[in-house]
Amino acid sequence: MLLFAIGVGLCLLSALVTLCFVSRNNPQVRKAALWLTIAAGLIFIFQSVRIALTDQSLNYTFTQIAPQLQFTFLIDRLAAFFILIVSIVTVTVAIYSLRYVEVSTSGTRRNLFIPLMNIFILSMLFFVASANSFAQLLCWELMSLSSFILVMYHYEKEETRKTGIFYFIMTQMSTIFLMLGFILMYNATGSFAIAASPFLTAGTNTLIFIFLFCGFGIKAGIIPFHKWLPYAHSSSPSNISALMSGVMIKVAIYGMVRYVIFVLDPQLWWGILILIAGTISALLGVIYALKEHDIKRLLAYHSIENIGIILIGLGLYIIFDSYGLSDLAFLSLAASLFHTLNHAIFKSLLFLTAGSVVEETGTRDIEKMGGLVKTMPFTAALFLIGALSISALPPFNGFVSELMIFQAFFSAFSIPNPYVVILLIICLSLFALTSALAAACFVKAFGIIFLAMPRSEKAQHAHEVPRAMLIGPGILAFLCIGLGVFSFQIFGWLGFKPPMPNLLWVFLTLIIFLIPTLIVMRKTTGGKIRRSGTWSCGLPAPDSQTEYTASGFSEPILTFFKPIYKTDKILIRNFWDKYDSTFKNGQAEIKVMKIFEERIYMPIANCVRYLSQKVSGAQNVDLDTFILYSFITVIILVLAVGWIL
Amino acid sequence: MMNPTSILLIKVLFVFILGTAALIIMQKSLASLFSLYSVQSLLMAVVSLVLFKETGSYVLLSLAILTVITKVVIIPYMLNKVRKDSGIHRDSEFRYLTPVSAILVGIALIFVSYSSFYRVFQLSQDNLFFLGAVIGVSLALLGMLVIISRKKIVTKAVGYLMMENGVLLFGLFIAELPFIIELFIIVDLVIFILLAAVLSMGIDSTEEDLTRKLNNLTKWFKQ
Amino acid sequence: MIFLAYIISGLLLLGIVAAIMKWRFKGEQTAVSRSNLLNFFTLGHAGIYLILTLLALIRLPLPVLAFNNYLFMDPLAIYEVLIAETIFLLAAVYGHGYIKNLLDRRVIKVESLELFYGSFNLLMVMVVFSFFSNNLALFWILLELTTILSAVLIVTLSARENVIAALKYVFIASTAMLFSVIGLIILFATTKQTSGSGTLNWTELMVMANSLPPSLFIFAFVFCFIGFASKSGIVPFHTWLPQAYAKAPSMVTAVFSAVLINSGIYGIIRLYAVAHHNGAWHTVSIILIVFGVLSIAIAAFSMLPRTNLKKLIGFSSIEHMGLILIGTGLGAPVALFWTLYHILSHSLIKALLFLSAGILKNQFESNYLQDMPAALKLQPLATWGVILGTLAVVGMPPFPMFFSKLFILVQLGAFSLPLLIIVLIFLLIVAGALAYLLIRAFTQPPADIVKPYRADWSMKLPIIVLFVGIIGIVVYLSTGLSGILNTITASLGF
Amino acid sequence: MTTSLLEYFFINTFFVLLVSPLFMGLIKKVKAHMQGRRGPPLLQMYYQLLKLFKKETVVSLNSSFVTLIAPYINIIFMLAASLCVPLVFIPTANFGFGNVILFLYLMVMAKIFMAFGGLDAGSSFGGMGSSREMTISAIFEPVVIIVVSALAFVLKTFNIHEMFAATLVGPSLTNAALVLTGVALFIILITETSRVPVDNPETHLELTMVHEAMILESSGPNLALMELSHAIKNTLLMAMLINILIPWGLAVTLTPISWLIGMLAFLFKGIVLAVIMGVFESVTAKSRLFGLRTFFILAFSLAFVTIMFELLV
Repeated sequence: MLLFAIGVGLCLLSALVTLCFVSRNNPQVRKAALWLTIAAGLIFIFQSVRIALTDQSLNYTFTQIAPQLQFTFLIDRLAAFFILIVSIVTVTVAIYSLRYVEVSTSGTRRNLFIPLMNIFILSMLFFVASANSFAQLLCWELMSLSSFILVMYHYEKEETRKTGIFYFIMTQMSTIFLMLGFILMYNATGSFAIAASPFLTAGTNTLIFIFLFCGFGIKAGIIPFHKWLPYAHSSSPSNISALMSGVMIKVAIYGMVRYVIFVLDPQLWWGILILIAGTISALLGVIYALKEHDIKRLLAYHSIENIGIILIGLGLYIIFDSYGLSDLAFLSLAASLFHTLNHAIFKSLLFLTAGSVVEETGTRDIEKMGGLVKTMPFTAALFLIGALSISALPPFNGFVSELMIFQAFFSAFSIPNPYVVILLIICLSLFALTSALAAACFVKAFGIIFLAMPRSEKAQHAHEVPRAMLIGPGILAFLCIGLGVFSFQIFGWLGFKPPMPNLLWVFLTLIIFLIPTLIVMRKTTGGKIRRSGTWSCGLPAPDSQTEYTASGFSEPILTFFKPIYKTDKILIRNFWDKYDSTFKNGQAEIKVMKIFEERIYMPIANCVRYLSQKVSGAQNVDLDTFILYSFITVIILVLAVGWIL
Repeated sequence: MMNPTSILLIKVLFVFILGTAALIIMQKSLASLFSLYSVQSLLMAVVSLVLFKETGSYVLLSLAILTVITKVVIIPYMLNKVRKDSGIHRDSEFRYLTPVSAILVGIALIFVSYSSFYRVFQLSQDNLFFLGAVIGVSLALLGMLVIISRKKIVTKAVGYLMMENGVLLFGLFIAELPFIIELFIIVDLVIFILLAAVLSMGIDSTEEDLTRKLNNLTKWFKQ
Repeated sequence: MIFLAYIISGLLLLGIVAAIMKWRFKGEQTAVSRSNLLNFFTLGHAGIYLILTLLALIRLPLPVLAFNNYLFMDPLAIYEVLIAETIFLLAAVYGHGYIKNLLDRRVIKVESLELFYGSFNLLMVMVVFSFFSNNLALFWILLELTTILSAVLIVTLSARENVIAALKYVFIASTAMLFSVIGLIILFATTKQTSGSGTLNWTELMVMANSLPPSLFIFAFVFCFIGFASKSGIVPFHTWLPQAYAKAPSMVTAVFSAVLINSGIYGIIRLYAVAHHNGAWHTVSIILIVFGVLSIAIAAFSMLPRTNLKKLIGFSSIEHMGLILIGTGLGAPVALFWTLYHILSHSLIKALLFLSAGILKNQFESNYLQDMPAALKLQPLATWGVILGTLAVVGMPPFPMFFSKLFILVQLGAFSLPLLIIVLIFLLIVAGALAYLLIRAFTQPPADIVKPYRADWSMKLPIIVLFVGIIGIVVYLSTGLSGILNTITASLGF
Repeated sequence: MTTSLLEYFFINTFFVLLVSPLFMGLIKKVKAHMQGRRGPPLLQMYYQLLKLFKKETVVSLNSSFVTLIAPYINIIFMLAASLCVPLVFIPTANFGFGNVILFLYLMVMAKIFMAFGGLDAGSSFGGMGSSREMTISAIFEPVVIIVVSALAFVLKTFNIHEMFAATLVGPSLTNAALVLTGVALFIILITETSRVPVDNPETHLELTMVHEAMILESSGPNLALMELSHAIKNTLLMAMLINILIPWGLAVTLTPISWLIGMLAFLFKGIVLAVIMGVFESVTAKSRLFGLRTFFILAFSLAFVTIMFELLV
């Protein structure tokens, strides 16, 4: 406990230090503060690993702030696991920020960045560690608040303004759902404690589940609540995107896991609901990602996809559990949690490296990048590792968790209900599609960003980023490989034996095969390579104009999924004469519709806007009308009281 | 228990009071409006005198005297002064309600207050007192109707005064408050009218004018 | 005795100041020195009141009754007075720089200074004594006087819009307040019927509460409610509020929003405490909750299209009054506890917001959101004041409203789940509107080079104090405030 | 590691390296015969590989280290995948190597690096090839997974080694479900090895080529490794089909004789299958890229029907 307290203290100190010098532009202070954060993160890693390995939970009551409420903390294995996720990403992001903060913007605004980041991290930590829902709600709000301000970091950009309002409303919506769930729970059990209670009936449980699912779902970015995610991730600074995508949405997953498993009594249909939501999120997430050419939005859509995968694991857990298949249930849950960790790692890695790229090229449009592998080789290699992990390729970590989910799916036949099995098979095929599309998408992303020739002036003159911005992601890349290769052993240390291949052997085998191949190749070529122009059918030397573009790359897949991308045709024609015979000018445009935005979000927003205009119009009148309002109310009151009594 | 003549007298007075109210709703000339108000206030004073005669409560007597002094003399005088100062003599604009429909609504209001008060007070009060209370509340609502339907601030002020009369009437028949409270209410009323008068001039005058008038108010405050 | 001390000390101070004026300046004082002197008087006045109230809190055995039971001090009254005096004091400090600035910009005339400060001080006296009045009729009168004084304060800026705003305030509030008299008369008659001699003293009403006939009491309550609600800006009697807030000078708006608006609610709480011991309380609760929800709803929808910063914050006050009304109407001790806490936090946060908005107004000479380019660069303190204040108003932690809002909603959830959902939806719209405000106002790219307006230290100090206070009451909640709030709840008979 | 596994390791790897070019040559030969040509010699691919290894490596000026490592990744991952599929005998322990998902994803890894290689040179051919390849593999993935899951369902395991062991003892050709899956597996084989109707391995026309477009910029030993790994992939998928449907001859004991029998049996069965593939390719027309859906749906529905069979019977 003491160590945790020290860690928290270090974070707070880091925040305070920068706040004290908030009006001075002193890089040394910022650096010192970030080092404090890194130290705190290391402490958290140490402690949470210890708890995860020894399975001794920590329990602590902090303070009683008012009659019914207090802060109590309980760090059990699950919490420790999520704390580990938070702190790993924290450490690497903080290392990355050592330089990124100095590079990305100027002015004293940077000073606010560090305290806010610390608060953001601490609120996530405390959310995970809280043993009562009141404290959780508080941390949840703090998390929303600090992340909102961080998203508004580049506040003068038009894009950020839009994002800000959108993000804020969505976070508030999620808070409201959580509040509903927590209030229901409090009123049913009489306490905020996060624990199963005999007072919770099946009906209440279901209501609470629905509220919490929506609340956490919004934060996690489940489709159809996902729309804030691409916006918020793309307009915030890259290290914050990494934190948000790597950790914040995981915190929502933690909430879901915690409540569904430990507090509420799950029913089969919850599992099915979660499974379907997960599958849809995964599939649509990746399909939208394919279409996206903004690197950070692309990554954000992949976050939606991966959240979907995590939810698939969770859904499978509930389904298997409700049939009493505890081994399979455990496998699914382990897969889901492991994927949570993996996604945190490789997604942070991708966001950080993408941030470096964006910083260097000054654009987020991948069509304007290209050829960066030559100017930024290390960043490219790191991004490649992230891309391979997220594409679930062996022996990287992403593969392990997806493998476990596949195995859980393959065991669906143990379920006695054939309808559920059919559902699982359908979800399985969609899941397979998802994972293959993700691979395609990352071939596109890596290929277009880093390979071939630069597509713009700025991409041509990019430089490798400073060392700190490589070390941070470097650690993550190392973890990507380590967690994949040693996955079998890691599960062993934790005391689990999931049925899965030992990737260490696979890895060793690969190396064994590599050695003779290398020898053969050395013998034959002597290591000499001749460089020559690319073959171009005899045409003049190809330039960046003739390269395959990102849109070209994803075009065939988009054609296959045409029904999902609804298009809008805009046709405007003007004529010189009134008989429409002499064409003057015109405009034709086909654009991809943002279905969720245009069919769900905007109608609701417009409805609210319309109502509010009516309401406020009724208040923009003169005194007579105001008195009339009072008059009518008085009459109604008099009548109501007279007649009701 | 009450003298039948007094009852008759009070009922007649009720009719007159309602009549003045109706006239106030319709009247366009400001001077007549103020006169009507003082007549109405006088009628109120008479009502309270009659009640004083019946119950012997000195509060009612002093109330009657107070009413005569402030509402029959001082306030109409002030209002007339404002009228002369501002040069506005007529308020011929009507909003939401024409005079005729205002009267119809007024009748509906009496019915409304009657019906809802009836259910509450049916067991606790005898007939005349109940009627008085209903007329009082209706008068208050009619006053509000004046505020709604008339444009000029001065007219609105008269509407407010009429409301106050209604409240007073209600008090007379339900339970008279301690005299000190009544006194304060009246003082409050006077200040209100003063302020409304100054402000109503402010609405129609230039900024310098307003400042000057405000300064007059300042002097008043200093004294 | 203590009540006399208030008046006497005030008069004494007035005498001293008048003497200084006569002796020092001999009638030819400059505008600035006059302003300073008047400000000093106000400051001292508020300070003395604050000290006296604190003394009363520490020394006197509560409740204290005086003047034939017309006046009294009980924990709730002292609580409200302490809030009020704190705000008045801070507003007075703020006024030191603010009024001088208004004079410079010729928004306020030198001749109006006495009127302004006079009304301001009188308003303070009226507000304090309205909280101290045991007699509901006296309370009514003082409340009515505060309306008139507020109107005078609005109108000292002598622009046409100000006159209109003041007129609206006076007419809407006063007409509604007249219905309160009807309610008081019914209440008086009811007590007369029950106990023989009528009374409007709250202490006595509490004693005989359970013997009052419920139907009559409900009638009385409804009529009283109309008036008190109009003073607190409860929909649909709120119509005066946005414009009055927008037009009044910022230091006055802060007082309106943080103090005056509480006085109506104070009356409602008092009456509700009586109702709580009466068979009428269920019906009364429903009335309060209905109006509370209505206020939140209308405020929520009205906030979205607003572009005037002060109006927007004004609507937020309406929303919070709705919430407080709901908290009161739920009738649970816990709900009341948090409602009282909500009142405190609302006052502090609103004061912070309006005082910050005042600086912004001085900088940009406009209250409109679209006229505030590069506010963060020009006025960092005021802008952060508005930002943090807005976030606090939304109910974000670590600000105090988070707690009170949550627990009022918890109680509402126990009362009715669908209602809770509806209220939460409205609160979401409110949150959206406030965030929209922040984003519209403070993310504008810098326009032409604007000279930063140098706000006087006296204008910045209250903002900092308020900010510390807002965080302070969260910390203090666990250490001492909860005890005080529990005492108040108990003293109200819950 | 048991000796069995060690032996398996060597025998399987060498065998696969040895026979893969043969099957490729055979299919070409069959196709040539069907078209009335003589075609290249049966061992053409061996000569070709030897020659390529002797040539120098030429890479594009635009390319980066990705192009250089792509052939290595291809070959080592394909060899690792080959360990998942026993050609001649099934070891007693497999350390999870037989996992079918692992097998599939090892092949995907190879494929992805091939796609990177295609993009790296900056030529539009390479990009086009990569794009098409990834598209096909993406929309084909559900089919593969469903077929595999049908197999796992029928044989109650998701380890390929155990699957083969199960078919070896149980009824295979007589099992209707397995035969249905077998057809689906054949479609997988055709698709994954870039054959007509999905791709045309013979041409270098930009309209048709997918796989060839990606390795257009490869040369010398690099190209050799690419071609070799492609041939290995071909063999492995053939082995999947063969050993599920007609596993006879697959050795389970550790005697040299049984290996020999296993090798010969596999060689024989492989030749038969290669001929069938050649004939199939010759009688089928190349499909449009977007016309492939029906072809895939066929395999999908076959696998799905298999599952329904097992589920409902």
